[in-house]
Amino acid sequence: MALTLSYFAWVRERMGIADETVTPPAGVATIGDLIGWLAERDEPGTWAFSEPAQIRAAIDGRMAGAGALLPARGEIALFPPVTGG
Amino acid sequence: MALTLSYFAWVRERMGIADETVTPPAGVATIGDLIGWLAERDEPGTWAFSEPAQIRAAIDGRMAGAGALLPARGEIALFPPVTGG
Amino acid sequence: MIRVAVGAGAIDVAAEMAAHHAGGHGASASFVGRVRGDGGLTELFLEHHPVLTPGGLEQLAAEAAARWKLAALTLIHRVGSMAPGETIVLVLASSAHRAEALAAVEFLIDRLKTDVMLWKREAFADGRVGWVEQRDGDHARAERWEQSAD
Amino acid sequence: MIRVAVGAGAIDVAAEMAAHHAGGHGASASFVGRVRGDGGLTELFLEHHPVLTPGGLEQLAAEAAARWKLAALTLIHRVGSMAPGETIVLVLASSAHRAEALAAVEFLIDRLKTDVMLWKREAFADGRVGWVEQRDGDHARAERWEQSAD
Repeated sequence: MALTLSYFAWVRERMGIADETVTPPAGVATIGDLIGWLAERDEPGTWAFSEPAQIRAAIDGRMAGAGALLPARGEIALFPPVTGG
Repeated sequence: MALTLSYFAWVRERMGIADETVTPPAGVATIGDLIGWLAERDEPGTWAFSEPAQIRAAIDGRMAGAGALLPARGEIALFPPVTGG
Repeated sequence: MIRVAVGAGAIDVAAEMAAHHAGGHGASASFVGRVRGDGGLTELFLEHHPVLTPGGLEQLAAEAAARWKLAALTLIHRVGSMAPGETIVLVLASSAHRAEALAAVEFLIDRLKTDVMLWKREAFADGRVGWVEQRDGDHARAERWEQSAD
Repeated sequence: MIRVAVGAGAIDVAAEMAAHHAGGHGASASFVGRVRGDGGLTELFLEHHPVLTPGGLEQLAAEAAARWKLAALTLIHRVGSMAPGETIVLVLASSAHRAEALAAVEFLIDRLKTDVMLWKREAFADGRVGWVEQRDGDHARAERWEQSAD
């Protein structure tokens, strides 16, 4: 499983990077699992992802809930609720 | 009682004039009386005013119902329902 | 800053917009109404009352300004003879936030249809000429503003 | 005729209006949103997603076009760094009759606030910088469109 993660707004600022390619460990099957893994992986991850309720996600351009299954490969966007317009 | 009557839209067209000065006979006290008198006065009046429900009125620039009392002098505008905008 | 005008000359929409928008307000909403050439219409004539028509527009503008917090309001109505595609009415409202500007524009255009002394006469290519009758739908829309607080 | 654009360059409101209005449609409604300098704001930065932001705007435009009979629709959003008074968003909708154009503009600006991938960061004269949090009011306005048939 090789996923491109892209971060936006304060998630990007807290992570210190705009995107990265990761191979999550076995057992990380859903968006919720991915967020939990990132929150425990390192300090920026803890800062960005310790409140999962504040995080929205999209898989290959489509909004996805915490229970959505991760694809074998693709782009996962992680970001706070939108405030545009 | 010397009133200036002004007509608009199809009321003006049916009357054949845009305005006139009249002295209605005794007993013509309200807007409704005035419309009734005009409807009986001559042929253009009958054509313009035989359906009083289609007529709106303003006394000196203020909308007035059929029961409104006529002033001793002033301008009475008579017209169909508005269709502007 | 309220601007109300009634006249027989063409409405310069771009110039009015530029003047209104120069304020740089947070939110600006607009409505432009034009003559439609439906059914072979060749001329729209809009009859007005020299005193009551401008007075009615000014009263509507004041009512909108009392109802919503508006930074600027422009209300321009053309009268007389117009061809299809020409602008009949222009409404511009600006406020700090969008809800006020949008509501004011909708209120003004709805109430214009029922509250201001204007009468439409249509002429068609086949020679028919007639005064437009009041539409029930216009009254239903205008009356919404009586019932709701905004 | 649907035009959707997202970019970092200034929005030329007058040129967009002129192009949209050239159709001479019966009714044209618009909304212009600008950066407010409230509380000493000096810069608004709008972050976007290179794919999801334009995609979301195109989807909203298509939804409006399916919902109302529109002759033309223009939806332009600026992204990146902006100063107070600059235009963030422009919505133009035209139709034969006023109700459709007005409703489409209001729908689009309401839904833009909640459905499109955009994030606002504000910078103030006193040095404070922060990401704007989602407002409950925006969701309440956007959800009105779920409940009503128009």
